[in-house]
Parts: sequence; C-alpha cells; structure tokens
Amino acid sequence: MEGTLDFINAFLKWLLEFDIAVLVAAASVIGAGFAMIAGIGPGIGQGFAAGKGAEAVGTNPTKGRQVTVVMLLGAAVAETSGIFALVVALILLFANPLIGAEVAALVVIASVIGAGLSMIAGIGPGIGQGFAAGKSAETVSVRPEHHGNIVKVMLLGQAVGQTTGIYALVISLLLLFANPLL
Amino acid sequence: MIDGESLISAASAIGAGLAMIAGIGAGIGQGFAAGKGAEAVGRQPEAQGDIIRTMLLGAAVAETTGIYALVVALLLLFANPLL
Amino acid sequence: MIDGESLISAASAIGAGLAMIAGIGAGIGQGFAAGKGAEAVGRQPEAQGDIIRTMLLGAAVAETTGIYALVVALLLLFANPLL
Amino acid sequence: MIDGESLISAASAIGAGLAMIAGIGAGIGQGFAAGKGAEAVGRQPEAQGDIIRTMLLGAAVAETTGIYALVVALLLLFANPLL
Amino acid sequence: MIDGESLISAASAIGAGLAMIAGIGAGIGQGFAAGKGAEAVGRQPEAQGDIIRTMLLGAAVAETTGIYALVVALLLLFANPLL
Amino acid sequence: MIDGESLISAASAIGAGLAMIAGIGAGIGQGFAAGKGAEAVGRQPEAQGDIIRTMLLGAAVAETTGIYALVVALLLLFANPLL
Amino acid sequence: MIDGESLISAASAIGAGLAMIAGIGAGIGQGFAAGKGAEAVGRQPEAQGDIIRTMLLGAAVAETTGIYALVVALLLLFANPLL
Amino acid sequence: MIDGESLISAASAIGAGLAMIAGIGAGIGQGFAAGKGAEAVGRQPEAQGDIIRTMLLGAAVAETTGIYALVVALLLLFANPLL
Amino acid sequence: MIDGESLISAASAIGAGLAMIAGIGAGIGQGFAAGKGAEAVGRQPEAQGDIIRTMLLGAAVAETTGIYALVVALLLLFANPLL
Amino acid sequence: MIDGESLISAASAIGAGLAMIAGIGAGIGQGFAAGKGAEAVGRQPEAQGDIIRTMLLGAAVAETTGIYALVVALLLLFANPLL
Ligand code: NA
Ligand code: NA
Ligand code: NA
Ligand code: NA
Ligand code: NA
Ligand code: NA
Ligand code: NA
Ligand code: NA
Ligand code: NA
Ligand code: NA
Repeated sequence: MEGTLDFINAFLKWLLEFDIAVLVAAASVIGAGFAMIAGIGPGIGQGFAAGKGAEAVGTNPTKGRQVTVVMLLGAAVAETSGIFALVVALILLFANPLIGAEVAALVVIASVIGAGLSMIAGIGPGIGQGFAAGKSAETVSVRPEHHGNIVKVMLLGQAVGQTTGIYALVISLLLLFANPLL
Repeated sequence: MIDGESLISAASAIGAGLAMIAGIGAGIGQGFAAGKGAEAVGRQPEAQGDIIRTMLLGAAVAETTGIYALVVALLLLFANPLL
Repeated sequence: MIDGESLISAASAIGAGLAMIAGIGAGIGQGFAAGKGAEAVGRQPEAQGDIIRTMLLGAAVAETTGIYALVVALLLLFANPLL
Repeated sequence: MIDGESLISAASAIGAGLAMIAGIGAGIGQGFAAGKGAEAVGRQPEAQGDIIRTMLLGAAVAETTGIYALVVALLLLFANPLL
Repeated sequence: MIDGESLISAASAIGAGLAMIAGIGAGIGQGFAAGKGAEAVGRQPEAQGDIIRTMLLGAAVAETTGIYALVVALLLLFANPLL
Repeated sequence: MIDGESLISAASAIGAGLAMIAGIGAGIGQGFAAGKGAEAVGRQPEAQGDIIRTMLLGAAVAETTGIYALVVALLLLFANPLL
Repeated sequence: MIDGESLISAASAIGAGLAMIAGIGAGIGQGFAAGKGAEAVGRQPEAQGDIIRTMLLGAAVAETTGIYALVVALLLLFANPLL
Repeated sequence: MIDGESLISAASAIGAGLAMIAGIGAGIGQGFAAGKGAEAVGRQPEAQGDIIRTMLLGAAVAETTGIYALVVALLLLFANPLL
Repeated sequence: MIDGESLISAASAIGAGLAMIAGIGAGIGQGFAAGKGAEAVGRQPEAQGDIIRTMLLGAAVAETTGIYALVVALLLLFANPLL
Repeated sequence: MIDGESLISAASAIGAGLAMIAGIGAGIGQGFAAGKGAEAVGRQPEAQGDIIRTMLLGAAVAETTGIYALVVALLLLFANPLL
C-alpha cells in the first residue's frame, strides 16, 4: 500500500526488478541518442563554410582551388566533435564497459546517460570551427598571398575553440571507463 | 509484465528519435550554403560551375553528421547490438 | 496491466515526435536561401533563372536530414521493427 | 488502473507536441525571407514581382518540414497506427 | 487511483505546452522582418507602402507553423481525439 | 493519495511553464527590430516617424505567438478544460 | 506520504523554472539593440537622443514576453490556481 | 519514505536550475554589445564616452530577465512559498 | 527505501548541472566580442588600448549571468537551504 | 536494494553531463573569434601580433563559463559534497 503512495520508491522498485544488464542496455541506447545530437554543430559550421567557400570561389575563380582547400581543411577540423560523439555512441552500443558490471544499477544507468548528455557540448566547437573555416576561405580568396598566415591563425583559433569539446569528452570517458561514483 | 527486451526496445525508439535531432545542423548549414550560392551565382554567373561545385562539395561535408545520426538510429531499430 | 508491446508503442510515439524536431534545420536553412535568393533576383533580374536554380538545388540538399527524420518517424509508426 | 492503450495515447499526446516544435525552423527561415524581401523591394521596387515570387517560392520550400511535423502530429492524434 | 483518462489528460497538458514552443520561430523571424522593414523604410521612405506590404506578406507566411502548433494545442485541450 | 485530478493539475503547471518558453522568439526578434530601428533613426533622423511606426507594426506581428503561448498557459491554469 | 497537493506544488516549482527560460529571448534581443545603439551613437553622436529613445522603446517591446513568463512563474508560486 | 515536503524541495532544486538557463540570453546579448562597442570605439575613439554609456545602458536593460530568473531561483531556494 | 533528504540531494545535483548551462551565453557573447575586438585592433592598431578596454568591460558585464548560475549551483552543492 | 547514496550518485552523473553542455558557448564564440582573427590577419598582416593577442585574450575570457561547468562536473564526480 505504502509503495503505491510513494510513487518514486515504487517506480525505482519496479525499475530495479529488471536485470542490471537490461537496464544498462536501455540507458545506453538513450545515451547514444543524446550523444549524436552533437552533430548539429558540424552541420551548421561546415554548411557556413560551404556557403562562404562558394561565395569566395565566385569572387576570385582563379584561386578557386586554394579557397576550396582552406574550406575543406577548416571543415575537417569542424568534424571533430561529430566524430567524438559517434565514437562515444558506438562505445555505448558495441563496447560498453559497464555492461556486465556488478555494481549499483542506478548509478550505471545514469552514468551512460550522463556520458551521452556531455557530448552535446560538441555542438559549439562544430559551429565555431566551421565559422572559422568559412571566414578563412573568404579571406584567402581576397588575399591569397597571405594564405599561410590565415590558415595558421584559423588553426590556432580552432584549437582554442575545441577545448570545451575535449572537456566534455573527458567527462564522458570518465563516466564510462573510470567512474569515481561506482 | 514487461520483460527486459521490451524495455530496451522502448528505449531504442526514444534513442533513435533523439539521434535524428542532429539533422538540424545540416539543414541550417546547407541552407546557408544554398543562399550564399544563389547570391554568388547572381553576381558572377560566368563562375556558376565553380560556385555550385564548391557549394555542393561543402554541403556534402556538412551532411556527414546527419548520416552518422541516421546510421545510429537505423542500428537501434534494425540491428540493435544490445538486444 | 501494461505489457511490453504497449511500452514499446508508447516510446515509439515519443521517438517519432523527437525525430521530427530535426525539421527545424531545413526550415531555417531554406528560409535563409529564400531570402538571399529574393535579394539576388532583385539585384540581377537577368540572372533570375540561374539564381533560382541554384537556390532550389541547395534547398533540395538541405531537405535531406528532414526527410531522414520523417522516414525514421514513419518507420516507428507504421513499420516498427522493434514491435 | 492504467492499461496499455492509455499509455500509448498519453505518449502520443506528448509525441504530437514534440513534433510541432519543428515549426521553429520555418518561422525563423520564412521571417528571414520576409525581411530580405522587404529590403529588396525597397531597393528595386521595379523588380517587386520577381522578388516576391522568389521569396514565396523559397518560403514554400521552407514550409515542408513544418508540414511533415503537422502530419505526424495529426496521425498520432487522429489515425494512430500504434493504437 | 490514477486511471487511463487522467494519464492521457495529463500528457495532453504537457503536449500542448510543448507544441507552443514552436512559436519561437515566428517570433524571431517576424522580428527580423520588422527590423529589416524599418531599415528599408528609413532608406527609401517613398517605397514605404511596397516595403510594408512585402514585410507583412512574408510575416503572414512565417506565422503558419505557429498557428499549426496552436491548433494542435487547442485540439489537445478542447477536442482531444485520444480521450 | 494521488488522484487523477491532481496528476492533471501537476501536468498543467508544467505545460504552462513549457508554453511560456515560446517567448524567446519575440524577445530575440523584437530586440533585433529595436537595434535596426535605432540604427536607422541614427542614419535618417528625418524619417524617424516612419521608421518607428514600421518597427512597432512589425514587432506587433512578432508578438502574436508569444500571446498564443500566454493564452494556452492561462487556460491551463485558470480555465483548464482537462479538469 | 505524497498527496495530490504536494505533487501539484512540486510540478509548479518546475513549471516556474521552465517559464523563466523565456528570458533568453529578451536578453539576446535587447543586447543586440544595445550593440547597434552603441554603434549608431558612435557614428552620429548628434542623433544620440533619438537613437537611445528608439533603442529603449524597442527594448521595452522586447521585454514583454519575459514579463509574461515572470507573471506565470509568480502565479505558480504565490497564487497558484491549481492548488 | 518520501514525504510531500521533500518532493516539493527536490522539484524546487530542479526548478531553480532550470530558471538560471535564462542567463544564456544576457550572456549572448551583452557580449554582442561588447563586440559592437569595441568596434565603435576603434572607429570613433573621440566618441568613446557616449559609446560606452549607450552600451552599458543597453546592457543593463538586457540584464533584467537574467535577474528575474535569479530572483525566482532564490525564492525557490530560500523563501519557497510552496513549502 | 529512499528518504526525502536523498531525493533532495539527488535533485540538487541535477539542478546544479542544469544551472551551468547558462554558461552558453557568456561563451558565445564574449567570443563574439573577442572576434570584433581582434578585427578592430587589426584596423586601428593605434586605438588598441581603448578597444581592448571596451571589449573587456563589455565582457565583464556579459559574465554576470554565468556567475549567478555558478553561485546557484554552488549553493545547491555546498550550502543547500533545502536540506 | 535502492539506497539513497545510489540515487545521489546517479543524479550526480546526469548533473555532470548536463553541466558540460555549457561548453557549446565557448565553442561557438571562440570559433567566431578564430574566423574574425584569420580574416583580420589576412587583411592587415602587419598587425598580426596585436590581432592574435587580442583574439587569444578575448578567447580566454570566453573560456571561463566552460571551466566553471567543468569544475562543477568534477566536483560532482570526485568531491561530491552531497554524498
Ligand atoms: Na575553448
Ligand atoms: Na560533417
Ligand atoms: Na541535407
Ligand atoms: Na523544406
Ligand atoms: Na510558415
Ligand atoms: Na507572430
Ligand atoms: Na514583446
Ligand atoms: Na531585459
Ligand atoms: Na550580464
Ligand atoms: Na567567460
């Protein structure tokens, strides 16, 4: 009787009647879904680079090749957080270190969901690095003679813009592989 | 009674839906490229070929994370390694 | 009593709704293309054909992730492999 | 007692609400087109017809993912294949 | 005790709230149009009529997905087909 | 004991909060209009009246989805048809 | 023991928090207006009065949906019609 | 056993966290103002005083919804009317 | 069995995480300021001191809502008034 | 068995994940700075040193809220005051 009135304990009791492997699997697929959301970032950023690249190629068709290379180089960097997210999702699905662990079920399911949520941070570097790629491609079309400096500053700035994506990856990997809460 | 497989399947349906949200990015980015491409073609119609090639190349790059998300969603639905 | 199939169906309804959110992207992106296309046509009415063709080509590319999401949602509703 | 059908119906109401969020995209995108269209008409009033036609064509393309979402929501409410 | 109808009603209240979030889109988009319209009127006051007409036409188009969402929310509240 | 009415009321409180999020749109959009309006007035002070009128007309249009959301929230709180 | 009133109060606390998220809009929009206002004042210091008046008028309009959200949150906390 | 007061307190902690998200707005908006202010000062150093005053006035206006959210969060934590 | 204090602590951990999301705003805004500052310094290196001072002053203003969120999160973790 | 400590640990794992989402901001903002920095260096190579210094100074400021979030996440994981 009391259990039905305290719906939180009742729900947790129902949940923990499942086998722990089942709970981890169910939470892992949701965590993988969250992680993939990071893909918004590279999509926006690389699309920006594509637009600025197309514009720059039109402005200076003789430097089309050089502009396209800068756009693609910058866009490749912007892909990073999409790849990180995919890797975390694939780990959750195919190489989940927490499946089979004989530990507190609640903590494990929350950890795999937390690992997925953390990866969403990758949206930021994806957008920002793509912006840098687009502006660099544009600038190279106007000042092809400064190609080297432009790319150097782009890569430096992109590296700075990556850090919060790295922090998120670290937290995610900690939750999966070196979880201090377990 | 709900068995373990059903719980994982239910969670997979939600995970697949969440993953698809990634498609927001390519939609915005490629649309931006379409707009800048159209603008550039209006300004330099003689460079139309180069402009469209660059736009499509860049848009192909911007598609990848949308594809990753689709692959993960289809895995969850059709080849779920956890089921 | 709630059985496993009902739970999967319920989660599929939510998953389908989540997937559709991807459509935000194409809406923003293609609208941007529409705006830049209109601007370009105002500036170079003689290039109208090329501008609109480029805009529509780019917009078609930007539609894909919205379509992927629709496909996943319809799968969840009508041909659910998890059920 | 809650039965399976009620759970699916409840989840469908939430799924329908989630799907409608897709409408953010067309709202932003078409509003952008409206703004660029108004600007272009101010600059080249003589090209008003072409500008508005392009704006509306592009906006129609940008509407589609909002319509997909509406269709999924109405399916969940009125012709729910999961029930 | 909670029965099935109550659960559906509760989910419908949340679904209605979620649907309204779509209104973000028209708010941003139409506000953009307002800003560009004001700018254009400042530059070409003699074209004020054409500018405002184009702005309002575009804004009307941008309103639709906000209306779809309102309709779905009102359906969930007042004519809920799931109840 | 939690009865059905309490559950619906609780969900309505959350639904009302969710609906208000729509206000993000008008806030961004009208703020954009304010910025463009201020810029335009600085450039063409003699057109101040026309600029502000256009800005306010456009901003009124951008307010609507925020009002829809407020109406849905107030309905959920004060005239809840689900209760 | 959790009774119905407690559940509604708990949901109201969450609903109030959700509603406040609407404030993102005015924050972005009015900040945009601040930036454009500062730019305009730098360019035409002699029009400073008109620029700031327009900026503040537009910002007041952009504040409304943030106020609506605050009102709904305060209703949920201090004059909750659902309790 | 979880009692009603604990449930309300728990929900209040989450509600306070949600409310703070509103701060995104002022952060973006005021940062935009900072950027435009720095740009304007670089162009017209002689108008520095007017530029910074306008930037700060506009930024103060943009802060308000962040403050509203902080007030709601502190109410939920320290003077919770629902407890 | 879970008691009330544990539930409040658990919700506080989630509330603290949610509050930190506010930091998105300052990150975007201050990054914008950094970009405009770098651009301005490139154009008017002789005004570098004034540009950087304005950029930092504006960025300090943009930091506040991120600090509010941090304070709320630390309160929830270290000086939780709900416990 | 469900104990309180497990629930708090579980919520802390989710709270840590949520907090990291703040990193979106610095990623966007610093990327913007990178783009403007590269542009400025390409246009005024003679001011490269000043441009890069300003860009990095601004980017360091934009990093802070991402660091706050990291600190809160690490606290939740390694020095959880709620446990
Ligand atoms: Na960084
Ligand atoms: Na990509
Ligand atoms: Na696409
Ligand atoms: Na479309
Ligand atoms: Na529309
Ligand atoms: Na409207
Ligand atoms: Na308003
Ligand atoms: Na304000
Ligand atoms: Na601030
Ligand atoms: Na900062």
